[in-house]
Amino acid sequence: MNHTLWAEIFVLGVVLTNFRLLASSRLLVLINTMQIQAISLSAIPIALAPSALPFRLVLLAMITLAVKGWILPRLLKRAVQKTNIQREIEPFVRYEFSILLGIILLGLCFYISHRFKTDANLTSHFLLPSALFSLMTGLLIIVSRRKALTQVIGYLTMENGVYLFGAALAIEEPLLVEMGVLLDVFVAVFIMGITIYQINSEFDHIDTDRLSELKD
Amino acid sequence: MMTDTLLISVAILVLGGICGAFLSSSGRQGAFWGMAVCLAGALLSIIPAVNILWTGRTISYQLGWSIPFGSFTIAADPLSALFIIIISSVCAICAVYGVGYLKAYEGYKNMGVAWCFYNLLFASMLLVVMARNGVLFIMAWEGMSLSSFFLVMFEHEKPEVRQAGWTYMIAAHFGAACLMALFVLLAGSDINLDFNRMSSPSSPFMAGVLFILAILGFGAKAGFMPLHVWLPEAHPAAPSHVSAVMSGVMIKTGIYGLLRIIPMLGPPELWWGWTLLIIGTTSGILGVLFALPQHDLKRLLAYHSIENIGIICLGLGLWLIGTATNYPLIAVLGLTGGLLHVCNHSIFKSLLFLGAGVIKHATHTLDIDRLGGLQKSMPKTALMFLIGAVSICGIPPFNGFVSEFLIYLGGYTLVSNTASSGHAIAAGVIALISLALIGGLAATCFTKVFGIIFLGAPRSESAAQAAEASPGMWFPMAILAAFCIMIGIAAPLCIRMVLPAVRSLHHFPAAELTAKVFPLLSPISLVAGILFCFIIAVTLVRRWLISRQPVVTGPTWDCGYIAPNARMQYTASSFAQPVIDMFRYILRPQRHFHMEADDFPKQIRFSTHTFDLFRTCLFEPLFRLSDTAAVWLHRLQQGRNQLYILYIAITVMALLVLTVR
Amino acid sequence: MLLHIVLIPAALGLIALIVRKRPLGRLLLIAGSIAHGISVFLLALHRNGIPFNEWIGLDATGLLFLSIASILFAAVSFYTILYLSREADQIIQDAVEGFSFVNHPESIFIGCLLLFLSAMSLVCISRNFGLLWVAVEATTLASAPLISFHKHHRSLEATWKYLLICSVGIALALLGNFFLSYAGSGQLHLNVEELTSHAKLLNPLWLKASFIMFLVGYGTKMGLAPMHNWLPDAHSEAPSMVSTLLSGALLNCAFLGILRGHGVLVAAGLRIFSGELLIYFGLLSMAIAAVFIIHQPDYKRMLAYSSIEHMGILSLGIGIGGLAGTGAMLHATCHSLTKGMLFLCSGQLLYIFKTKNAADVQHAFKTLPVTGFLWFAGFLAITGSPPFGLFTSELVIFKGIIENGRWYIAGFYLLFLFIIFIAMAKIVIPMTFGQADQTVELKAKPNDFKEQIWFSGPAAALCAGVLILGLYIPSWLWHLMDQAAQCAGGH
Amino acid sequence: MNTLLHMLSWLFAIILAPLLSGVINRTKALYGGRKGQPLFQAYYDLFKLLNKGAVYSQTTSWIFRAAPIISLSVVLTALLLIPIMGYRSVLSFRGDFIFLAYILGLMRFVTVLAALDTGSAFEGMGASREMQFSLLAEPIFLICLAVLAAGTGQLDLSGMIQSLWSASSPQTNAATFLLTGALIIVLLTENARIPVDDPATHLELTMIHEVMILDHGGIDLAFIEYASALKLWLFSALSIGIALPLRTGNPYMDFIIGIGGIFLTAVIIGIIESTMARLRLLRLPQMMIAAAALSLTAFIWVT
Repeated sequence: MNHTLWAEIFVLGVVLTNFRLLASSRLLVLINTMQIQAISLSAIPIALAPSALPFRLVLLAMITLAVKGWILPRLLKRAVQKTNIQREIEPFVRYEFSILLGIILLGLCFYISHRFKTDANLTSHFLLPSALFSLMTGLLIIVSRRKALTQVIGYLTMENGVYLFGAALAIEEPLLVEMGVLLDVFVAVFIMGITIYQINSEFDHIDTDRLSELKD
Repeated sequence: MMTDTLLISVAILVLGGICGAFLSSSGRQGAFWGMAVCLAGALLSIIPAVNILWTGRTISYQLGWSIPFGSFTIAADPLSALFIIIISSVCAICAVYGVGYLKAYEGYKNMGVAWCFYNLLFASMLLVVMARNGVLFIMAWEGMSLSSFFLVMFEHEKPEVRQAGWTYMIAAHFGAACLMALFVLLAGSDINLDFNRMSSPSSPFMAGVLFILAILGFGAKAGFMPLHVWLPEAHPAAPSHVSAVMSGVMIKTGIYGLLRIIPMLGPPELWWGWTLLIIGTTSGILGVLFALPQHDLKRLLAYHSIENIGIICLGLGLWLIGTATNYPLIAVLGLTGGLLHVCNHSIFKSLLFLGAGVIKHATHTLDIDRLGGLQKSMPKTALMFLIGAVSICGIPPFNGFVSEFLIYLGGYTLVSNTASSGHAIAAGVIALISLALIGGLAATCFTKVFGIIFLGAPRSESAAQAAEASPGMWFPMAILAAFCIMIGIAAPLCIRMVLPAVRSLHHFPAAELTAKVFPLLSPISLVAGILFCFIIAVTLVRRWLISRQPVVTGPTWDCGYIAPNARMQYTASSFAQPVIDMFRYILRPQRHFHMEADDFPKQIRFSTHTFDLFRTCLFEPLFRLSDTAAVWLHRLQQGRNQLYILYIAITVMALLVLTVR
Repeated sequence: MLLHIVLIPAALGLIALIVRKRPLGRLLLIAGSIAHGISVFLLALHRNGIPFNEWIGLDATGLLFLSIASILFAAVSFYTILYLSREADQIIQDAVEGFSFVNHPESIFIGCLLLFLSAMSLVCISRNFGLLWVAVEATTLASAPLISFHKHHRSLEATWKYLLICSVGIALALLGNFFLSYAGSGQLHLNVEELTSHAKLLNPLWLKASFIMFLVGYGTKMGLAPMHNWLPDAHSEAPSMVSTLLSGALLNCAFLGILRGHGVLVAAGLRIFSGELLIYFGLLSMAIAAVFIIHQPDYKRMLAYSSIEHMGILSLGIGIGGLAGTGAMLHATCHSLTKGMLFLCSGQLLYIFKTKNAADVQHAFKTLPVTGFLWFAGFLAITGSPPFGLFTSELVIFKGIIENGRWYIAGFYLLFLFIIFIAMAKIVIPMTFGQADQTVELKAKPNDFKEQIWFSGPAAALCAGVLILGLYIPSWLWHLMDQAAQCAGGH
Repeated sequence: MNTLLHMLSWLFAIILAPLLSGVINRTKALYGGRKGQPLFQAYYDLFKLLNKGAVYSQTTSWIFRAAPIISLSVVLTALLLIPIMGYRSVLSFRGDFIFLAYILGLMRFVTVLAALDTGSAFEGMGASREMQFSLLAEPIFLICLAVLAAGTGQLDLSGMIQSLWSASSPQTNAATFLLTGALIIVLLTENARIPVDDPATHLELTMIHEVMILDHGGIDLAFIEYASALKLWLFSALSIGIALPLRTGNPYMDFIIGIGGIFLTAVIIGIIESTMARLRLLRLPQMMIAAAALSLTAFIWVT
């Protein structure tokens, strides 16, 4: 029984960190919240797993923790120093309003997952809505923020949401695919980082809002 | 043996044309090579066609061709044979003419390519007329449109020529799209689009839909009224020998298509005949009405092609009404009249276009109001043009009258036949009135054209020094003029050529057919003969009388004006002004008047201009509207990343909420 | 044996990344394309001999798209060799705004090209949805540096948009994978054979949700309507040979993802659900493409929007199924070849006329006879005029729609094709015909004309391919396409 | 012998045609209280003109000389087709009235070309007006014949006129009265009589037919005058054939009555000319439309 309790706490952790991401404007704070989310995320499969912990699951959790908890935030911190941009100045959607929007999205996620009438498996009762919710927060961050770096963080939150959903099925998912997913996410962020460096050196700003010259 | 010659002729034209393009870009050899290939192809296709017409047999040829739904099946029955003869003869004559005409462009235009597309056009027209498979038909159809597009774009430096090419390209593509829909619907579930395997549509509603599609598809090429917009722009843009081929023969492939498809749609209904009749009336009357105020000779002739297509449609309309109300005589009269008018029109229209080419060659302008008095400097061309002009107005001793006479007779028999219903009689009257009006208007238009261009005093410098065309140019015109007179006089003989085609379309007992139609035309040639005897007699009397009297030349009597000059003559627009004024609500002529005057008027500029009604009130607003709507919608792509991701998020949410139940 | 086509290009790509010397890099590129071509040919010869294991296997659709990719890659590699030798590390003057910029180092470019090829091959042969996802993500990452080969602000912006939007899209596709495995309540491996065999047991609700995710995810990558916005920017800013590969090969691979999902749904009996979605997305893409091509000033963006239109036709064809499915496969082949030819020609036009604005390009027939002719032939082919292959495929799709009894869809289909024809004609005709005597002072060096013939060599080869497909389709090819449509859930 | 008899109507036309204008002028003179010119004045003019030389303008070509010849021979051929009352015409075949309408079209075509050939402004004006009014007259003429065809079921002119009043249905009789009105207007237009065009005017700006032959002189003028006289005979023979209800069985009796009828129409034209003045040019199309309306109502009445 206590498994699901622990899992519920960690999932709640993810949902709260999402709200934190929506609220804060400082980039460094955002990256720290990302780390917390990564930690709670990698803990969930262990919490959900049946008593006999297969070695494969532990290895998976450790690698996720390493990639999402340590390497990616370090990359992002280096990018922040390089482009020495501290804060997200007046985004499209003000912070208070983003939180309100976050709550509405949460409600919408519960409504959708309720509609999905998943089978008796209890875990999916709160797992699906939170996965959908972090997906939507990721999208919201990308849509409502100006700085390219914040958009990368938004993308990572989306990735975590999808990963969270995968976590419930982590037991069956072949290891190779999980590794592939992690590798791809890492390389994606890596290349986004390089592009941001280039944009910064070319434009000496990373306001995606001003990056809108190509249009019809 | 016959089919191979037909196939060989098409092959010669295609291969000859293409290698002509690469071989010789310089003027002389390119032109002669092109003409030689064209003449060879024409010869090889006329002989079997005449044989088929004479014997009335149908020959077909099947070749494997692994294209989905496609098979290379071609066949030539009397109807195709008739069209093959028209196409080959007109193309050959225009090729001979073209060599002389294109001499002026030798310097800066690539002759090889021009002749290559000319031969490709000829080959694709032959293929269209012989194709018996949907895919092959559309391939040949587009091939025809493409090669004529490149010929229209011959002088593509001028922006209006490019505009004409663009409009022509769209009309051709619209036609091809409708044909694609037509053939696919006609084939039904059958995997192959062969004509002989196409069954007639199940429900009359389906047959009606197919009929409308056929009208749209073939009408776009033939130039039925609302779809004619490209014709008055494309034909003047093309070199004259090409516009002669396009106007004379290419738009007839549209009529051929209709004739080929309608019997496949099962028994026709009365409203089909009515549609064709209404199209014929509108195309006819409006075509000649819009021709009247034109200043450019080739634009005027292009509008006249629309008018003559209208007359052909009247004939076909009577044919459908005749079959619908199963009154075979009217059907036969309408169909024979229509088919004969197809032949006649391709002869005198190409004659007139070649004449226009000579005028352009000699005076470098086609603006009617700049010409005048060319009769004295170009007597031979003037005579040819006169014969063409008189026959296009359908005046008796020439060939235009013969086909209109048959259509008239169809109308009158429809009207005078007591058994026909009110519907049919109304249709008959409409046909008669429109034919009469078209005849009158055409006479007005062509008296204006011939009178202003060839007679009176020359109105401009270039008209004054015009020189007679070289024999290479007026000799083909002489052949065409001879055809006009020959068909006019010996009408019953020429009917024998058209009757097998009529019989293949309308299964009418042969004996009765010749018995009924033949005697109708023999009195006409008799009376024409009598007319010629009278003319000879009166000329002799005149010569005898005048020989004894003094003949003096002096200035024209102008009520005592001191110095009448050429500009005081009647111009084209003033000649046509009363008639245009009568129809001003349709034509909407625009007058531009500008006068510089301080005390006395120094200089006055006055010009009238009429725009094509359908172009200005139907197509231009439609295109402008869609352009503004599209440009307004371009705002969707503003360039901001966040917006694009918002689109994706909204799509996902919407789909999840709406579709997953 | 099957993995070779992925490993060889990947290995060569990695070596190319490291090696600095220029001629060696180009040699690797040529070797990579030839090796890939030969291996695909060998695979095609004895296709049924290859075992299907849990991860990879070659079915008809995979083979078709693989062969298209390898043909295009061969043409592009030949063009790249000439392109790189012409622009080897000079300061190049930008066409549109005139500032000067330097290209990325050549080695990265060639390396990424080869990695891009291997990623695409992996997509074509993968049988596992997870592996498919990883491969598609790999194609995005491999192609991102290619787009920003010219180091100037516009191509950077295009790359950024491309990366971000495609990654978001593909993340949704990953969610689709998880939904799919959830539909099989966790027991089933995400293998295509396994899923199709147990399709009836899958929970239909989750299956529908997973298809929606696949459609939106891979649809973004493929350029279907509401998710297409990155495509015009990426294709018009990337160098022409990269946009050839993007348009010709990458969009097909993304389409493969949707086809696999559609296959599973058809096996599960939800054919109407996924068919309807594909049809409406197809029609929407054609509509959007039609709207955006009207009054499109930039001819490269015009080509990008025409790719969106043709992807719309593909999804419409597969959505209708039956004969239209086979037509869609033929359409994919012909479209890739024609679009490749057009982009290579547009590259040549850009280099000589130094402008992207279609209005400034005049009389291509006179200044660039070969490219002008190919450009006009490409225009005729892309709008579906008869002598070319696209006409036959559009005819087959049209017949499929009519047989399916959907008249209004056939009506819209013809209407959009016609609007796009008009809009494109308005742009292309003034470009190819035009003022002969107005001397276009060519900015390119005079000796370029000698080379110029070679540049249009690959384009001419592709044009010949489409022309042949238009006039004569060998029976084995038609049979292959029929099989491809079948196993893509077409029937 | 039989063919000679048939030629009778043609011969009578040849001989008596110029007399018609004499009769018209005589009626106008009687109306005006004048003695008027001698009946055979037209013959004297013709004879005088035939013996005169000819003056040709430099700008003219062979068309100017050929026009009178062609118009005269056209009318001579057209007369072969015209029956007089019950007396059949020399030649009759199905659709001969179409041939008649279009052969008159040829005459008009050639006369207009001759007018334009001279290159003078007045002749051009006459030509354009001539074309404008003939444009409307021709369809009306053809509709009238359609009415006859529908009424009598025959398709050749002699057959129509012969069986018109003999045993036809009552509606056709009523329709025929409407027809005569329309035909009289067509007659007046085609032969350029008073309401449409004043033959006796001297002001070139107002003439239509006269101005076209302004430059013709001597023999050409004779031919043209004679042709217009024949044309007048042709139209009056046609209209009297339709208007007069008398049909005696014997063709010869019909023939004599027909000749009398033709001269009666000449008198009627004279009366119209003396009682009416020229209509303004803009009014003429309205008169034409009225004639068209008459013929269409007749048509609806018959079917």
